[in-house]
Amino acid sequence: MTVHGPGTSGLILDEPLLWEKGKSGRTAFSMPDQDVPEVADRLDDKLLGAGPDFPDLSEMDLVRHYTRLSSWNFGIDTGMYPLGSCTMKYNPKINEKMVTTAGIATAHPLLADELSQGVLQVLHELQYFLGAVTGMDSVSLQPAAGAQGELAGMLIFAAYFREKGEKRTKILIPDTAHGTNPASAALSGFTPVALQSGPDGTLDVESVAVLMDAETVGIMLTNPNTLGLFEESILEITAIVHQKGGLVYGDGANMNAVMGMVDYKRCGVDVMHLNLHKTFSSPHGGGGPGAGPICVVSELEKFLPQPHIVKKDGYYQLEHDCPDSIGRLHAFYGNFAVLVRAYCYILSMGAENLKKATQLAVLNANYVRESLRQALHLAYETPCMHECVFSDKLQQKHGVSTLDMAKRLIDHGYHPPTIYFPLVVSGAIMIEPTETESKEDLDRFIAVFKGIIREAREDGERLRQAPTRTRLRRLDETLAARKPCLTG
Amino acid sequence: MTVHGPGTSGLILDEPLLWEKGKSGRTAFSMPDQDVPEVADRLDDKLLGAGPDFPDLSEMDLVRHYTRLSSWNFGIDTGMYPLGSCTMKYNPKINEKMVTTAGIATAHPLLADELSQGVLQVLHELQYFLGAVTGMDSVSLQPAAGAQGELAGMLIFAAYFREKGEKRTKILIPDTAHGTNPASAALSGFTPVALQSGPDGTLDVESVAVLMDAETVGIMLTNPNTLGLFEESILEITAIVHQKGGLVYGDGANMNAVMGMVDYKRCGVDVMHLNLHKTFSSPHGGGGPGAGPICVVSELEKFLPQPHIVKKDGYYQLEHDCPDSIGRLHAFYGNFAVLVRAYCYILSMGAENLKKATQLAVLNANYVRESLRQALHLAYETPCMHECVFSDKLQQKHGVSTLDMAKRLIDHGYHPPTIYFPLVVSGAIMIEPTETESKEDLDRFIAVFKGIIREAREDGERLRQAPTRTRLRRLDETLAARKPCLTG
Amino acid sequence: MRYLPHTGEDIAEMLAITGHKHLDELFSHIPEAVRYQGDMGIPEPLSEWALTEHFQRLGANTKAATARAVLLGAGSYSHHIPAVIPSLINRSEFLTAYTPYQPEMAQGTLQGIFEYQNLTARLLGMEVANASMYDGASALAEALLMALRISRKKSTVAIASAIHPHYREVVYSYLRAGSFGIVELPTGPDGRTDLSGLQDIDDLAAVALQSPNFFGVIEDLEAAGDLIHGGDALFIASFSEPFAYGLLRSPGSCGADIVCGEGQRFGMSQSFGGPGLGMFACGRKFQRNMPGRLVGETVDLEGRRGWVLTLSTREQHIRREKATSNICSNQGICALTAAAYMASLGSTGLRRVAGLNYDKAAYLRESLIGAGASPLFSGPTFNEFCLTFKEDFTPIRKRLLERGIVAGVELGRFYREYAGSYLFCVTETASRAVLDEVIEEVR
Amino acid sequence: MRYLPHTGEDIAEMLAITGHKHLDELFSHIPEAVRYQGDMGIPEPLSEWALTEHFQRLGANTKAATARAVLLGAGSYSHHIPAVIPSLINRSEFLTAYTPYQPEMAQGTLQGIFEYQNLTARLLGMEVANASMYDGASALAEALLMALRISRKKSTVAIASAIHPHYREVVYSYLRAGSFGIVELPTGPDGRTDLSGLQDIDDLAAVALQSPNFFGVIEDLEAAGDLIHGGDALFIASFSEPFAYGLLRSPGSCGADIVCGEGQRFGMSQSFGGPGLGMFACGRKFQRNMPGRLVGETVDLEGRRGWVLTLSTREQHIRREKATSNICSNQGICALTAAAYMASLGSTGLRRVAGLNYDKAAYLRESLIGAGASPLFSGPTFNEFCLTFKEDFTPIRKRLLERGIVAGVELGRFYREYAGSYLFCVTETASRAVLDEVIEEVR
Ligand SMILES: Cc1ncc(COP(=O)(O)O)c(C=O)c1O
Ligand SMILES: Cc1ncc(COP(=O)(O)O)c(C=O)c1O
Repeated sequence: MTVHGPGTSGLILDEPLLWEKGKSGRTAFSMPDQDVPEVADRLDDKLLGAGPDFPDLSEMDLVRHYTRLSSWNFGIDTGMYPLGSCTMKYNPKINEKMVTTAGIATAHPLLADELSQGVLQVLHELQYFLGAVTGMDSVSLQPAAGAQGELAGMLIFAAYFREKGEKRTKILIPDTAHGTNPASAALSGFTPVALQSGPDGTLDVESVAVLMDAETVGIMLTNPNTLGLFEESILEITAIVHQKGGLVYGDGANMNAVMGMVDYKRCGVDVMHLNLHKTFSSPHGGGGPGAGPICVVSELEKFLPQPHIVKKDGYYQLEHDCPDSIGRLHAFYGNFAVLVRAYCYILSMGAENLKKATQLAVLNANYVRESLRQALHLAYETPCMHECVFSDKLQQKHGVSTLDMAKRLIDHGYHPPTIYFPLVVSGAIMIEPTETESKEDLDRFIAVFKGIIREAREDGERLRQAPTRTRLRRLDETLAARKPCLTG
Repeated sequence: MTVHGPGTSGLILDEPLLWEKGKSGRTAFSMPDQDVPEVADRLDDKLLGAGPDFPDLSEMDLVRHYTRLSSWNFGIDTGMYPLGSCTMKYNPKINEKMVTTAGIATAHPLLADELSQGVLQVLHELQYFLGAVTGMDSVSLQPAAGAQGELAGMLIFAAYFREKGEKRTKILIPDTAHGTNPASAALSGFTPVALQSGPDGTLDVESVAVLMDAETVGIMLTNPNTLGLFEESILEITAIVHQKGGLVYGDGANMNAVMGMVDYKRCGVDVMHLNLHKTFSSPHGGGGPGAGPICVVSELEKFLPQPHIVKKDGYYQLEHDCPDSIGRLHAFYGNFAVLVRAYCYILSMGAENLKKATQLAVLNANYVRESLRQALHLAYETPCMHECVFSDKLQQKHGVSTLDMAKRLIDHGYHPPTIYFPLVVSGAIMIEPTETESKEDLDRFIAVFKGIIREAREDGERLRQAPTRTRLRRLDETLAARKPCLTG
Repeated sequence: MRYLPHTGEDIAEMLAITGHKHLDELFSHIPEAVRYQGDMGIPEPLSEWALTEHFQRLGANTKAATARAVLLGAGSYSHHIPAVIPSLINRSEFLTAYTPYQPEMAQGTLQGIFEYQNLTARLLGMEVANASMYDGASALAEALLMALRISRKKSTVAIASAIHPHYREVVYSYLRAGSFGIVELPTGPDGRTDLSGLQDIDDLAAVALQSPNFFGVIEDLEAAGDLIHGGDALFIASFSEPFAYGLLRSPGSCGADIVCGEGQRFGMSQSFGGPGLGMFACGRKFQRNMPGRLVGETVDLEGRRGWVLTLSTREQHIRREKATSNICSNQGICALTAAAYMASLGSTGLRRVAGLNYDKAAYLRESLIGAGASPLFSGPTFNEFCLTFKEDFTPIRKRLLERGIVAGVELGRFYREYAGSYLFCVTETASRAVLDEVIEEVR
Repeated sequence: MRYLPHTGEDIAEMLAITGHKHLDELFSHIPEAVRYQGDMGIPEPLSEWALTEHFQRLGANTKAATARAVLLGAGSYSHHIPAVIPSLINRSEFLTAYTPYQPEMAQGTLQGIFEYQNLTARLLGMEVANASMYDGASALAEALLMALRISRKKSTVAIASAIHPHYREVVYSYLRAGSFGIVELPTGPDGRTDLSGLQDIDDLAAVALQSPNFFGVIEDLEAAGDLIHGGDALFIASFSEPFAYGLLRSPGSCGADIVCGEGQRFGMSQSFGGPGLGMFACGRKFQRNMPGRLVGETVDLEGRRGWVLTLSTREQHIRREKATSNICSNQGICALTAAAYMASLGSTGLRRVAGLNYDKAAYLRESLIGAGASPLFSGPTFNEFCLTFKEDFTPIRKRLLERGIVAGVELGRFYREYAGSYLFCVTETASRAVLDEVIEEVR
């Protein structure tokens, strides 16, 4: 018996590009009154332009355009989105409402502190909450995404060694690390040194001991790592790094696996970032905005980006004058509205539910792991946390690849898992269900996936042709890169 | 060359019924605090029930359920919706925002007038605006839809003759009338007498003169009528009715055709209703709520539903004590939030744009009429107003019906026109584009419709099989009626 | 104007096709004598921004808005609405669709309404429900008309005087045209309807009760049903607060033949009383007598389950003057909202919220009685109750209003005999702090 | 908890499959020494209703909210946002999607971003634009790094001191790690950047100007471009107020090589400064040096037009430490919003709104000068300008604040040399009535 996912096909409307629509003279914008005299010669001809050639649309044109485009998209609200390393959990609607609160949405960033107490309170309390969740001492909310958090961390590393007068240039980064890690390290002037993960997918204490030297600022690791495995030797590793005078950076993108379970300070982490658009339920918006707050031990607090947000005498303040700070990373205070959503999430959950979310996220991943391990090759036997990694090893002989299976999942109405990442697993299939998926939905997903694996044996062509239910079939990525057409 | 409409097919997700989902113990509702003692024995066992057996869902379950259901639907925002007699124009988003304004959305209907000045102002001003648009003297906003407006009108007719001490029982209603007209008349105790429309689709003065007698309360007509034609003899007709002591009811559902162009009082109309969910851009919500305000000449004002909304000494008031009123039709003051949207629309448009909307609505209908009249049989040569009526006369010989063409339009991404109404045109196809469709969109629709007509000749089966792009094919309406299953 | 897409060029090209010289010529066949004279005297267009400012002022002038608590029910109740509900139901595919005449393009609306019918039937303990009526008041009027249709030869109905006074007014408006008799049943000292006079009424087609009734008192529906059926009349149960059925036995399980009432509390804002939602249910044997639209299950050409509007031969589209009702547009999106809301609660949630309503109302009621007020009626209540005060309550009410608390509706406005007594309502939205303020002020 | 679907039964069944006795056992391999101790010290969960009340208080404590007018720009501008924009962009298919890694499921996002790239290129007069950077400040930093990459052997950049001070701070943070030289170019008495010292700078990879600059003064970009290119450096144009380009010549038409700036004003709320939108554009010849994501056109298996993320070999996913930037998540939905906003304006609307900004700002500027203030700079301005007052402006500013009008940023906070002068901003959202109140107070 074949189990079908929810995917089927139905009426969808095509829609041209914006500039293939419209007619000059229309506008969808409601014009405010011209209640002051119109200046005749506004500017010198040398400065005056003709204005851009934008399409002129009616409001109805605009509405249909985006309504139709949206129907070609798939979000968490549409269905299961088990994209590994991305923590695609439910994004609560109440948070979307809270960000529009008058005063929250309308605050100008340069108003005096006494006019901004409400928004400053949000930031100050969120700093506290994130410190509490991670176990770290101090927090800056400024980084606009995980990668900018990493950059902040690396700049803090640099500042720390500059202050100490040490010239170190290398940094250890595991081969399983997300690409932003080496990129951020490089941007900060460090040379990444690749650390090979062991046969069980985790780091080997020995190799850290060998590579960690006086020229090395420390290590940048992800725990749980991007294979969804907990680095069990974390204490030994951080001890070595510290012993050799280095610092430990923790990529906290996978925090969803350990809220209330692991204390990063006790792990020996000195600096870490969080991805609020993952663990803390802020929607990813088809590519952002995110928020990548950075948490440090007290020793490094003074290096945090400025301004610092502090509370003195019951009064929230922006402290601009932080002489040791690595400086500013954002024109103002980061992606404020994203921070507000995370703040709402934490307030709605409370400590107990955050921990529960972690337990269920790990339960869901283990459940999928156990349920699919006969059918798919499991990359590592190490107990998994919030996600599990398979590969297409068993399907290769049928000429079916990870990509084919992923595309076939689309036809069944599921967003594919993360594929071909991390690079250390060839043909990786990384599934992160998150805690907001119910057992019934997981059971159906598992059954469908098994059906696809059966299909791989019996009718591989069907998979290689997938998806067939989408408005467009597989897209030619090679052509796009060979002859880039970026603006039409 | 075949012209394709925007319709195509793509990924759509299936979704079971609510009670086929969920698991006991879940809830998507955020529970308020139990800040008072829980009463142990709340009620006598005789009164206490077990509570209904509702499905228990998580918030994510609920979100996906309705998100998926919505993707099986088609609204004005999705595409063209030329449903005749329904005035499916663009529903402005700003109006949706205005109804949520604090105070507007939260007003309790029984608060004292002095606490309700803002909401009463909306109602009072809207009464004035609708009077101004129609030319009528007084307005009540209470009727919850067009049909309830008709009922209100018929009850006023009855009250008027009761006061005059005349016992009249019949009412003239053209055969083209919307079904609600005879139904409302009957509900009010009158016996409808069918008036045949003439060969040009409009009423014949003579037949009114013959039928209008001392037993007849008057006439209930729609102008422009449901064929989209203006009753050019309106003055003669209303004169006869008045001469014979009768009253004239005007069904104003087609007001979109004549804003700023026709004065209903000058037409001799005594009572009329408007459909705010048509002419005044309030969204139809997949079946309501609407609003069917009723407008009368001053002589009949005292009969309007109570409470009346008046302004005295700059102060808005509800007048409850209206001894001649037909009474109350709604628990409170009608579909207030719908009224608010219409009010916003009128304020956004102003007199000039309302008139312009009418002109363009009529232009659009005439344009479609002229463009399709070679290909489809035009029911009447009489100049049309906001909609035009064709039939399947020319297609019958190919075994293709109005229904088949309508269903084929779906495949192309258009909502079909109104079909098989009015009943006087066999196989009627009634197209009302409304003013918010652009020329480009009309051109494409026309070209697609012509293509379908070509197909009717060349490949009728294709039409009889349509739609094929929708999630479900044609549905068996006979089965549904024969073995009604209304709750699953 | 941003809603009107036509450019001057478009208009010129289109007029060339239609054969008119200018836009006005499209109207040349309209007799001069009926032409609109002058302009319409409507203010100049407001921009989106001016409109928003105008609404801010209107909202602020509705002082209800700034109240901290409105302890008022009487047919309109304050209940929490989860943010998911509007965010889902306002999806434009639902909101901007017409009545689902083309089922292949409207399965979302249709399944949604079908689910509404089912959940409504479950809530009320009935076999079938329709797709909605305008509101609780007209639903009751239509229920009485339906009962009169079913009972054919009988032409009298009895309605409890404890039914919401506005609902009764609407009943009078709707029934006036037919030559029907309407008898009002008195209220006993327990606040329940006194049915002792029933057997003296001849020609009785139906009896309508509301529970909880206007005074908040829970009627003994089962006993009433036995009595009514004993007299061979149909039993109509009305309601204005469906949350009560989270705790109470359903009217259906008490033998009601038709159940109807107001569903606005299931996810719609109070909005000065409208739109509401007329919920309407009955037994399967009466389904062809029902007013209003119905969605039914069927299959498509390939045998897949789907939904359509059905039994439309009852309706005015086809039956015209012989229709079971004149209703056409109903409260579609409100029904969809109510279904989503019922599903958001689930059995578990509805039970708990209903319990909370009970407990909070009991807290205020008992405390005010402790502070010297007396209950007007002795019968059991849910979240509304009537009290009489030793001294005039008006100044206390005024002081509370100054503190942003609106407490109680004076009954004299509706029942002269109960003038000076007040009807209070406490739902889950009232915090204990507010209740304590009221108690403090009364003490 | 309504976000967590697992019932006790579910958990038990699942643990049976995974082979664990209880939930904690799933974590048994985590060393004791790193376990979290105690609970997390986060408050008890707030219900939706308590959270809403909390936010009402927070909003009210942000007195900015109740201001009638904020005549403040300095990098964050108040512009009208049509109601259509959030209602479209908040559609969950856009909002709750991840980065479009699976193009067949994300054509909505992809076409939307492609359109954004195109409209951005049109606005700025450039050939290509990327899918977004975090904000205007980091976009400038990345532009300078890109210019340094392109110019390879050169390691000095010059930036105008009239560039937003915060943007310059971010540049310093980003460039600190490399051993680059940064020279600041002075501001002349006309408020424009004084480029006369350019030729004395060796090793110059790029020069960055902002126009209108922080003082609101419109730079002579064309002349600057000629000079900069004459020195064989790349010309980077930055901006914080894209509305200006409704009136001004685009930076591209003035010869800029890279244009970058802040796009929040295109449809996003000010939200205490974030999220913003880093707009970033350059010539086609530099596209492979660009940081950030790119959406490109392609075809599907059947030859139909579609979109994918492309040129990702520049990015960290593949290039890791050799990537053109570390940026991964960007400002996706903000870019989509900006595209919708640009389209809502159209050429016609942008021109008119830009004109209105100019006229309103000119009205206040000229009136205040008429009332005795003097312009700090002589150069032309758009919707921001700097004034110096004869007497201390502080008390006037305070009185205006009491009336709900926030007027002007004191410049000493950013430039010691201009202490006591103020930067004002007037957009289309300021009514004449408010402007007249300001003028009255100054007079
Ligand atoms: C492990 C890990 N680190 C860092 C990042 C980068 O975060 P962002 O995309 O917010 O810059 C990601 C995001 O994909 C990640 O999964
Ligand atoms: C001409 C006409 N009259 C009356 C009505 C009834 O209006 P409603 O559906 O609002 O009751 C309609 C609606 O379809 C109509 O088209």
